[in-house]
Amino acid sequence: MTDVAHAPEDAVPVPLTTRKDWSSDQEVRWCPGCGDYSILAAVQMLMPELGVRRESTVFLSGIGCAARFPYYMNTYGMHSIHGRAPAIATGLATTRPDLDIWVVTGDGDSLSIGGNHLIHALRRNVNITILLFNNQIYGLTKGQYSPTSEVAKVTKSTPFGSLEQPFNPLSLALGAEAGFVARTHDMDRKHMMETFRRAHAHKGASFVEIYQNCNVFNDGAFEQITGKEHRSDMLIPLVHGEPIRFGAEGQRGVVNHRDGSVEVVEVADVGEEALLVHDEHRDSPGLAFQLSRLSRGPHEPTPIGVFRDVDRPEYGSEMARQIDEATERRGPGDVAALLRSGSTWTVD
Amino acid sequence: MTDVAHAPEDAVPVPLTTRKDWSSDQEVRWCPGCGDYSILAAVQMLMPELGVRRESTVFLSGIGCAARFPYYMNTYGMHSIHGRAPAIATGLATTRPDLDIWVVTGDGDSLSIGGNHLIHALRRNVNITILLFNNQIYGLTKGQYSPTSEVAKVTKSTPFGSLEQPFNPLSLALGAEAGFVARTHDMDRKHMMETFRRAHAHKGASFVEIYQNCNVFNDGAFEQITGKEHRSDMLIPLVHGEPIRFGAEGQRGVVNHRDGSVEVVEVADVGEEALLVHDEHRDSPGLAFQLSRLSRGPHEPTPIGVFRDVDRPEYGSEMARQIDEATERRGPGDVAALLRSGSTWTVD
Amino acid sequence: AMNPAALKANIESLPKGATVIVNVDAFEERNLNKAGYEANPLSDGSLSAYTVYEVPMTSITTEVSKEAGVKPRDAERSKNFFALGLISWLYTRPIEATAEWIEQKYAGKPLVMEANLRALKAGFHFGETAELFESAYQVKPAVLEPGEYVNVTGNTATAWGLIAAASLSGLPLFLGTYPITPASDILHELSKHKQFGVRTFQAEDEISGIGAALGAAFGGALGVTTTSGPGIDLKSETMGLAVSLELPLLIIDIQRGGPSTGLPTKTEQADLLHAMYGRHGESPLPIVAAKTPSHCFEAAVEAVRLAVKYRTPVILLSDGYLANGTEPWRLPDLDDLPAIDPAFATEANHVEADGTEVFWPYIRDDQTLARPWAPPGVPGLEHRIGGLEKADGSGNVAYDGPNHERMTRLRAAKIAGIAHDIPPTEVDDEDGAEVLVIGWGSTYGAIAAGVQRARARGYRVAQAHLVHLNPFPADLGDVLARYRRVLVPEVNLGQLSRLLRAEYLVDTISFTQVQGIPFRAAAMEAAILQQIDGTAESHSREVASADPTGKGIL
Amino acid sequence: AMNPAALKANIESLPKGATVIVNVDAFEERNLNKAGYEANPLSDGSLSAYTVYEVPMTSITTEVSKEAGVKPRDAERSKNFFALGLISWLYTRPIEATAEWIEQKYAGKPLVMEANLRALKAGFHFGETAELFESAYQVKPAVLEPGEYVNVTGNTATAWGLIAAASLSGLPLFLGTYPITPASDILHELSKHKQFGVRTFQAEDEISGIGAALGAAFGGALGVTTTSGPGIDLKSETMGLAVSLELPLLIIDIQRGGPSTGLPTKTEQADLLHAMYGRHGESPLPIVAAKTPSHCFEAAVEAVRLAVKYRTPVILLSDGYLANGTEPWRLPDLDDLPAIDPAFATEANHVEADGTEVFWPYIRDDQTLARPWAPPGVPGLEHRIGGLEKADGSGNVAYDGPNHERMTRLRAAKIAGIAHDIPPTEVDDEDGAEVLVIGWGSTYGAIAAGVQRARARGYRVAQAHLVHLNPFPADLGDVLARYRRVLVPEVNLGQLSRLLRAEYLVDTISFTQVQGIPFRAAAMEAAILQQIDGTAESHSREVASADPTGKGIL
Ligand SMILES: Cc1ncc(C[n+]2csc(CCOP(=O)(O)OP(=O)(O)O)c2C)c(N)n1
Ligand SMILES: Cc1ncc(C[n+]2csc(CCOP(=O)(O)OP(=O)(O)O)c2C)c(N)n1
Ligand code: SF4
Ligand code: SF4
Ligand SMILES: [Mg+2]
Ligand SMILES: [Mg+2]
Repeated sequence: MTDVAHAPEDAVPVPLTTRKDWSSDQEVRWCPGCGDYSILAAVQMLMPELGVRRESTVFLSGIGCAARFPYYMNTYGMHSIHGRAPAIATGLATTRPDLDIWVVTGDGDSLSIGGNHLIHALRRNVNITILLFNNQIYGLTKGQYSPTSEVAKVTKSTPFGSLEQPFNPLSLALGAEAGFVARTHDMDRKHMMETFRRAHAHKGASFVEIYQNCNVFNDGAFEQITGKEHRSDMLIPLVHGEPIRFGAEGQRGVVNHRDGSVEVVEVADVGEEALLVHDEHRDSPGLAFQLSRLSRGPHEPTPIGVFRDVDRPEYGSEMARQIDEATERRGPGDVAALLRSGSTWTVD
Repeated sequence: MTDVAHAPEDAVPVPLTTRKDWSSDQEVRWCPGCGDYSILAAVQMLMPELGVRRESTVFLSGIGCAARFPYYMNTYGMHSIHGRAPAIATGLATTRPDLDIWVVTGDGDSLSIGGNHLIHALRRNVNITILLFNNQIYGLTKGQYSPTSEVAKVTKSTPFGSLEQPFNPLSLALGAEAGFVARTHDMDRKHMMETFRRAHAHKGASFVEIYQNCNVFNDGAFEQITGKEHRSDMLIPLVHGEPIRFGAEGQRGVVNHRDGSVEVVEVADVGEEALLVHDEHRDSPGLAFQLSRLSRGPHEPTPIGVFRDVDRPEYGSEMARQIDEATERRGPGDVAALLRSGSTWTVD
Repeated sequence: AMNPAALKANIESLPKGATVIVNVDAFEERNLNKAGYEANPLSDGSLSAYTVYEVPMTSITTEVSKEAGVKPRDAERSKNFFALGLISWLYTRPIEATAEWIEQKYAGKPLVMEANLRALKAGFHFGETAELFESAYQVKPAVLEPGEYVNVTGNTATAWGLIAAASLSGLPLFLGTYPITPASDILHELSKHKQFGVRTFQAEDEISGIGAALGAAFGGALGVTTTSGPGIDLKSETMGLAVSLELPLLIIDIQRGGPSTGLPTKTEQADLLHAMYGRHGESPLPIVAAKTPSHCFEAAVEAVRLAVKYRTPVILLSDGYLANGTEPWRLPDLDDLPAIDPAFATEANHVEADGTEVFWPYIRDDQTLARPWAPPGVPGLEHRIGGLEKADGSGNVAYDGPNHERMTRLRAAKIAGIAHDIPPTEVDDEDGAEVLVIGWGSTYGAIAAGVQRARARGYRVAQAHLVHLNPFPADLGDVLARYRRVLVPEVNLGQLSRLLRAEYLVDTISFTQVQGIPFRAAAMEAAILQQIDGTAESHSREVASADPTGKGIL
Repeated sequence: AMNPAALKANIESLPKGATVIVNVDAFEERNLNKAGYEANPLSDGSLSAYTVYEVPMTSITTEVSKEAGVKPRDAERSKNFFALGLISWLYTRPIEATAEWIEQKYAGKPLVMEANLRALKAGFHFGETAELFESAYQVKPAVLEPGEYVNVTGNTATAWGLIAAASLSGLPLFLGTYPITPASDILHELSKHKQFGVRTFQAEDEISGIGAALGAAFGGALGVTTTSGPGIDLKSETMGLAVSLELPLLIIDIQRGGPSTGLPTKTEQADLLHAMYGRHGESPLPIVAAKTPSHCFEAAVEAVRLAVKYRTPVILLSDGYLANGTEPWRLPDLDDLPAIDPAFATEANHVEADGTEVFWPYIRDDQTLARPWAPPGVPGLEHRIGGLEKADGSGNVAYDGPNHERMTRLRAAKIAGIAHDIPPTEVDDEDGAEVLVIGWGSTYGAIAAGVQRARARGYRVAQAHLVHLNPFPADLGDVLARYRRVLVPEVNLGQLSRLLRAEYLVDTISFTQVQGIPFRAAAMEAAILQQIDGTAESHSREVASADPTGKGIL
């Protein structure tokens, strides 16, 4: 009775599928040109490659433009309430370890109202894959600034400019003990697919920030770094075990100084061997955090790829283990015995 | 009309006070031996030294043992609801820049239910001083584990041991863009007073974690590092501009390796000049974050003191500035004119 | 769909309150100057008389055309179909017919056809995706009394009412809120008027929004929070704290279709019972409801008056239909607005046994039962308050039962007493009517129209429309008793009706419809006539819900 | 105050249900073995028959004595005064008298006196600080039917009821909750029984607790959440989602004194109207209430039965008085418990126009109007659901008004229909009674006692106690109509009374008391007699609240 037992995994081999099999019959309703389309395409094209089953795949979301995602996937899905998807996913993942659970959320959904559920899901290392569509704006509600909007942003709710230091989603996730943290963007399908593949492969909570263009309320927010002509100079690809360098000829790189500061340098000035070597598996999140601070916004050279990928005990399996051990030790539960576990007496 | 104008600051000079003046007439009801007593004493003894007024001082709290704090201070105060004190404080601080606002909270109050309000208050840099009494347990509700409890903790709600990776409150605060972050403990009144003094002096949101002993439900949680006989070996005092070293003879220290890792070493092995020099004012929180990861729990050498102290625009003043500028430019608001700001027409 | 030039040219000829769809993409400096605008009309308030939808048409339609593979030049053309799609959404018309027409018309140019079709759909979906609110309110300007008029939406009138109330009371206005359709525009409007000392705080969620507003109230500001739908649920706990703290606080709920996310872009009146009872424990508070877009101004001022005078949270109910609807509003004479006196505490109010003078935060005014409001800053009035039960008078934490009972009844009595501080029920009755039609909120116009039609047929029908829903006017019981039949039309399943039945044991007849729009005059008239002819004796005493499965209503 | 030895020695002689204060500090291995215990009796459940308070007496009193500066040896002595202080708190007795006595008795030994005084206070304050729940429930074991008995608290019975319901339905039990007095013990109890496959999730807050429970329900588990006071407010939004998703979910509210933090350690019945209406929009759900500690078992099973059968969230109301009170419980025959069939969907249920078979998540059972429950894992049943309004049948997002109205009435009809699936009103009436006393929840014992007393005086009085509060039993209207007077005693300001008045237009008489404790039999009797002598014609039709300021009740 510990698990709902109608997932036929072992029975039939996983059928071969195509993108079409993963697309629902619902008309996609995002604005034409919205970055969400390319993310949807990347996910739908990745699915057949993952060797997973539609019936064992669930997409959960809160509320927002991004959160409409589940309606477009031909899997099980829930479009829930604003900010709460990680909490709902925690209950599902804990009772259904057999499922593949994806949480799709926006910067407002997961960092504004849902911030607490997000950091706790990461801390607990619940077995879910979180895709955060960061367009640095509230799209669905017609363009108010969000917790990732740059300071002094003029929006419907801040005609005189916003006053708040934005969150750096990766720094926040790392500060919340996240085991898998990565970043990608909606202009590069290959990179998205690869990043999602890695996130899906990680057991436990995986967190992926996706720079996503809202061409209606915050057009071009990431253009300076994701635009085709800027990428080589503005995106720093992180590769495990490799010195961190970028630029058309890999002429620039990243170093870690003795004083604990991390900086972008010309490789020529410091020499290749001085470069910081990326290590996804470092037990301490310190290095990943340093890298998350390298760029102060999408106008400076910005690292993308997997920042951190460390294994920790996964919440749901741990709970299952405790149940198995208890059952082992005491035998399966017996209600009649439970009622008599206290001291009973008889009246006749 | 922009501010409530009955704070007599300019009028009378600040009267000299003693601890007694800051103590309310309410009987203190914490368990005998609770660490909260010494924190209360430290605060009440510090107040007269700060040269502030009782009538301009407010203590706000949520719910919990720690949260009873305001009842014992002879100032304005509110014992609100669980986890929401930072939100309530944000409204007060934004409308009353003339006040000194302290938020007293517990590890459950601020990191469990109140986590989202905490990180947003830090990000916005609201002008409040947050004292987090971290006893790694839910005291008021009789001893369930908290978000800072160590893994595998056996409590009323986890008879088989807890499964969750705890938050590191300092890492979380730093990941949330906090400008002032410090740690102290309930066994050292002098260090508490000095740390609170610094937190109070900082303009914007100040975050102080206080290791606090709950002698009823989690006794001795910090004994291994705060116990008189262990301190010199287990506490690493952070001093701005000084190499980070500790131990009875300062024989141990902290270094930052080229690969971006930070480590405790024997000074003899590396030489004094190799030691990491503490810098509270570093613009990037990277260094402070690395230091927050040095110890994995109160059983390893643990840094205390001010980790980070960086000035950023403070939320309330910024809002006041926008109001002043608007008033400057448009003149003070005129309701009659406002109603006619649209296109009006007359019927006669 | 207008660019600056078009706007400039046509705006005068448009009837006030008309819906204007603006292509924001076209509103850069250059075009503005070309059109002869100094300030941007979208932000300088000069369009406040209209329901303006700002839409980035160029960018979207170019996108669409790109996808369809047509030349940029043709893209221009598609814009109008985008607009058409958007309008279809706003007035909930299907787009299939239009689509067919396009297919025939452009059969020759497949690319252009494709582009136009996509543009049409894009416009329709944009309304949904960007939560544009449907079917705005329009009252045919009846004969207007002489005076100066302006067209306002309910949300604008609400925002202006808050600014007016702040200036009447001399309190700084603080709005703590989180965006949500259809309430966001109050935030947008207030954030424009900083010269009034207005502080708008876009919080991380609804709980923080009301929490901050309460904190501001503790500090002596006029604390306000606005929300809708799911947002009001999240404010319950903090409302309860405000009830216990007895601090002035205004909660504005712009109702929308529920439950849950429901129908975010359609109107409903289904939060009344939630407003009455949606907090744990005995947690009473006053409820005020606006009845027309312009009435939102007056309702906001009244809600603030009660909050400040009685030191209590007050819920102001509006809805999406009022919020986005416009009507001509005869500007009030500001001198006619009620005085609002914060009457902050200034001195000790109690003498201890030993003769020392102290301040007790829970000593009440004999008349209003309100407690003193003592924001920080005044020496000698330092005090601590909280959500635990407080001793009557001293306000110290108190656990004893009798005190709890006294405080519970005092809190209830304070709110109930407001009945004597509000106007008696206004009944529009040509004497002799046997049927009273009583409603609340945005159904005012529809009910009035229905009543007029019935009267036009020579029937005698009385109408009353409640603005105060808790407490009810002191005379309401007597009023209801005067009629043989009491018909209660609501856009919910009969919430006011339940309150009236419980309070006055009157066998009200609940007439309900829940379709995201107000009643149509004809339906209202029919329901009224049915009562007069006495043909409505259904056991459930409910009209329009005979069939339990509801299938009947289709 | 007992150590292991004392416990071992005395436990047998204690009446079941007695309150036992245990010095946990004394329960280390060593002492246990000395006393001849293998397992720790505090954790092996062998004390479940008693209300056990575990208190770290030694540590605290040594602290106290240290502060007072007395020798450790004397400290021992102070322990008893600590216990005395604690007991004074538990039974809300003042400690002043005791304090004076100590001062006289130990006048000679100032240090010891000081230590004892501090111990006394420490004990008293500990009760408050650690939120120990006051005045436990005791029913004098009347004549007990033959059978096997155990003493249970309401919270234990609730936890066991959930485990039983899980096994009846074959569903894995998932509890998502956040600790709060007096609900936490359900979490504590359930977390002990993992061998039943029980998953307990201590969430970061109440919203996460219910969210996780709903997620588990979506996955095919029995999702449960428990809370009290402010916690129930926070669950409103997610309950609304569950109403819209139409998934089984159990919300257990252990009521405590409100509003706000209120009186966390005292009981109250003031969440009934909140349970009924505490969600935005039209959001109906069934409400079940337990009436005695042992009845919590049956009530939990019934609530689960309704949730699973009707695919709906259900609120189970208990309160602090039941939760912490114990009574002898005749163990039920498990075969008498109702069958609970999840009846998961297994196949397509609709044929498209083109003949393809598909699964529609919102096709309803004609009889129950319940929709299919299709947890992930079944090929072909993939579907998406959400909080937006859904098209009747297909469950796709639908914005049109008529569909919204149909769905709104369908959701209401589904819950209303439950009236025919629950037992008729149980009335205890020696025929001819003119007065009916009707209540709900933990007042059952007190009302019964009052009715007995009145009958003992020869009066004819009928009693009914409601377990189903929404919907009411189908026959309730007729039952009420049979009596001249209907008295409704409640530990709130008259919440059930309001529901009965609105539903049946019966002029109920509300008898209320809000002192954190249940009624006393004498008070109940007096209220009843007053009705019979017909002396209660107060306009307000309310007893015990004549004086609006409530001052009268002192
Ligand atoms: C409880 C609640 N509060 C507020 C809203 C209104 N709302 C819906 S989505 C949203 C934010 C959308 O921004 P984001 O999460 O970044 O998603 P995006 O639309 O940008 O993809 C808001 C404020 C809501 N639906 N529910
Ligand atoms: C909304 C709400 N949920 C839960 C509670 C119960 N509660 C009160 S304090 C607390 C946690 C206390 O732990 P902490 O914040 O660490 O404070 P401590 O008692 O340890 O000082 C809980 C769960 C409450 N009062 N309100
Ligand atoms: S509003 Fe922005 S985020 Fe939303 S669908 Fe349109 S373009 Fe995409
Ligand atoms: S329970 Fe713990 S934290 Fe609370 S007062 Fe007692 S010792 Fe202090
Ligand atoms: Mg966004
Ligand atoms: Mg704690």
